[in-house]
Amino acid sequence: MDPRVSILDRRLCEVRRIIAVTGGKGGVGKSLITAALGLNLSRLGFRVALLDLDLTSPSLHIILGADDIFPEEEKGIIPPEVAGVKLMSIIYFTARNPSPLRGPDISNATLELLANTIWGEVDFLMVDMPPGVGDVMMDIIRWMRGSEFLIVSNPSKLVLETVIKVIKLLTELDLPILGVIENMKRGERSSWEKLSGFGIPFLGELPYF
Amino acid sequence: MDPRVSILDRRLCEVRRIIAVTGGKGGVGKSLITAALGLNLSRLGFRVALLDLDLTSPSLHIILGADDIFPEEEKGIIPPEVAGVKLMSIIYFTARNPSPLRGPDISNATLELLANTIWGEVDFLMVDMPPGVGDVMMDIIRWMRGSEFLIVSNPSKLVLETVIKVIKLLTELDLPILGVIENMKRGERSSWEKLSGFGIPFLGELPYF
Amino acid sequence: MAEAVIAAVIDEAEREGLDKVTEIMVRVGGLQQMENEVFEFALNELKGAYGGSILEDARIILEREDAVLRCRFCGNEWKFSGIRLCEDEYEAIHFCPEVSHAYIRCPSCKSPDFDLLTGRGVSIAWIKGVKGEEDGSESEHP
Amino acid sequence: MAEAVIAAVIDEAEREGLDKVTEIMVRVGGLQQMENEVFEFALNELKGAYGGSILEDARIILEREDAVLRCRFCGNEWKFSGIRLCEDEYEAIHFCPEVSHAYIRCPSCKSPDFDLLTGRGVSIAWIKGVKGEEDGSESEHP
Ligand SMILES: Nc1ncnc2c1ncn2[C@@H]1O[C@H](COP(=O)(O)OP(=O)(O)O)[C@@H](O)[C@H]1O
Ligand SMILES: Nc1ncnc2c1ncn2[C@@H]1O[C@H](COP(=O)(O)OP(=O)(O)O)[C@@H](O)[C@H]1O
Ligand SMILES: [Mg+2]
Ligand SMILES: [Mg+2]
Ligand SMILES: [Mg+2]
Ligand SMILES: [Mg+2]
Ligand code: NI
Ligand code: NI
Ligand SMILES: [Zn+2]
Ligand SMILES: [Zn+2]
Repeated sequence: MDPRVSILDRRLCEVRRIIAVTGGKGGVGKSLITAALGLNLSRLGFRVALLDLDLTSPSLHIILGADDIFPEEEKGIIPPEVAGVKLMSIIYFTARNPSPLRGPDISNATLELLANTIWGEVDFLMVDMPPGVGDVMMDIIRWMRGSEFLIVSNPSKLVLETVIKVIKLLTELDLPILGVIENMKRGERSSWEKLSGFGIPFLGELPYF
Repeated sequence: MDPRVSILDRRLCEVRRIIAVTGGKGGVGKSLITAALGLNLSRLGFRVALLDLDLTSPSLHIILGADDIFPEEEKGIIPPEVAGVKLMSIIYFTARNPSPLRGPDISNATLELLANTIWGEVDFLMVDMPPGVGDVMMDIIRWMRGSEFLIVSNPSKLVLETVIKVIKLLTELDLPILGVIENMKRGERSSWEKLSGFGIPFLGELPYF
Repeated sequence: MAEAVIAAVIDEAEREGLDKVTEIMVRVGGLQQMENEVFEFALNELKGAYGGSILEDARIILEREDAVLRCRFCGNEWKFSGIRLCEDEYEAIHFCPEVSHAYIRCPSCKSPDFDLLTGRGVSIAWIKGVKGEEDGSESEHP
Repeated sequence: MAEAVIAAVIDEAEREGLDKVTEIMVRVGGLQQMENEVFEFALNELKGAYGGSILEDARIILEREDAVLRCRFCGNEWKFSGIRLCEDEYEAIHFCPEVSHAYIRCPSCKSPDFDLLTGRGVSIAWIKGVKGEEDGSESEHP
């Protein structure tokens, strides 16, 4: 029996809200928006932690400029702080080495991080998700109960088809969707007209800068 | 014993060159470049087939406008043609339904497509890879022997770290790297100065359009 | 798939140094939805075409394996044969069993996060054959 | 991890309706690189702190499991204990065994595409306990 699953709820019990940032596609701005939201919430006085679950191409440490930090071990792993937010990332352990992980490795590493990280009291735990609709999406659903999903979309037709699949999937499962942020807006094109029928909030748009 | 592995080499024996388009990151333009290269090679008179291995968010069918096509079954699966190139995609079988696949599902579906697709005589088989350094990368290495890798990068710092990991990994394994295409170039910034030390060719750049 | 089976049997016979294969036990998963007779016919055809003298006396036995799915979310197990899909969906799953994740949900919790426990594909349970002069030497493969 | 083990034992004892747990067999994988004594001490501490009366008489037995890795590319198997890494690398693998894919390659073909066959983590092999009045009822978990 794997003991890690039994500790998950206790590990997350001091976390008020879990926001998982998704979209299914790569390069839509999930990581940038995760970090920007986290920093802004922190500036507003909330206690924020970020978890990078894009295990084979993590980004949050680069966006936050997190060099030379490493977690402490004290009855678990204490995530170090950078720019006022706690950051948990596999980068502490892989350094810059290529570290190919197959699906079961991804799930195991995710469970390991979730079972061992001591978040402390946190208002928002923001989870940066990898592209793809697979192991991490399924593992957040089964292991991070109570997660709310934030969808990042953009005007590209290539992005839309996958975003719709993600929305359908979360809706099927009655999971809470906070809404859609449309990123990289240029000109008039928007994915929102195709998404508005799903009954989820439109949270705003960010221009391509 | 899984019989599928025994047929792989025979299935690929009429394929002259396999070009796997990678980069590790999502949204850098792998799919667009795969399709554009395929169409151009076809226009030059080469026989081209495209294989979309981004199984949970396939793109090639959208880029090529491939509606209403479906493979024939004749001692295997015959990929239909669109715009002069053969296209194999899981989209024929999933339709537009959300279809979350975990790692072992990805490997199994990949092996199923490779074991059953009858490519016929083809000069270039272009493989559109998903983001991430995981199951598909490892499966192409073990199951599509002789693949040559084309790296798509872009000037973003977030992309560079993963591109370097991919180059290191392929170099470690003595696998052939055709070179780097820098996509989405705007202004002076380029990832090439950081990549030039790896001894691989720079193939050119595409502007952000 | 029949071609893959014949190719795999020849590979395995070579690895084991068999001069003749006498029996081949092929397990066919329920998700493949293949008619036993059609598949057996195809295997026997190809056996003649590619097998040469190694396979000429091989008897092919087919065994069906029920497809069982297990939900990772709630642990529920169920049989593929007990659910109803439309024709296109069956055909898609025949081509690639993993696309069952596009059409099937856990009957007890609606999750798409299930494993194909058994009955996914075609596997070679074992082959029997003879080496050189001695008869009946046997080689089994799980 | 010690906390997780104690939490899991309590969960399992409740599921099984045990009133007292008498023995806990914990298997510790080689990739965890934990000192038996240190881990045992931590388990016994937490047993007292969280376990209440269910765990007060539980004897904890630790068993080490060798870490074996198997290459998916060439099939080679090797032992973690037979390779040499630097201290930071050992520490990283202690925190998260999967990051062995950043530091270890197949000794025979250089591939990073290997599985952690055994000895990855900590698992509860079985627990024994008593239910109500009757003594010595046993519950085993693989
Ligand atoms: N609104 C925007 N305008 C311009 N570039 C952006 C914008 N949002 C994100 N980017 C850039 O796009 C790339 C992909 O963003 P990233 O957050 O890494 O996406 P994801 O996490 O979804 O893969 C990065 O180089 C990032 O700097
Ligand atoms: N050179 C470019 N200029 C502008 N947009 C581009 C360029 N290359 C790709 N794109 C757009 O960027 C997005 C990501 O491209 P895509 O080919 O899907 O990337 P990947 O396959 O690497 O995820 C798509 O919307 C595509 O149309
Ligand atoms: Mg990201
Ligand atoms: Mg793509
Ligand atoms: Mg599955
Ligand atoms: Mg592995
Ligand atoms: Ni068929
Ligand atoms: Ni420790
Ligand atoms: Zn279920
Ligand atoms: Zn090897």
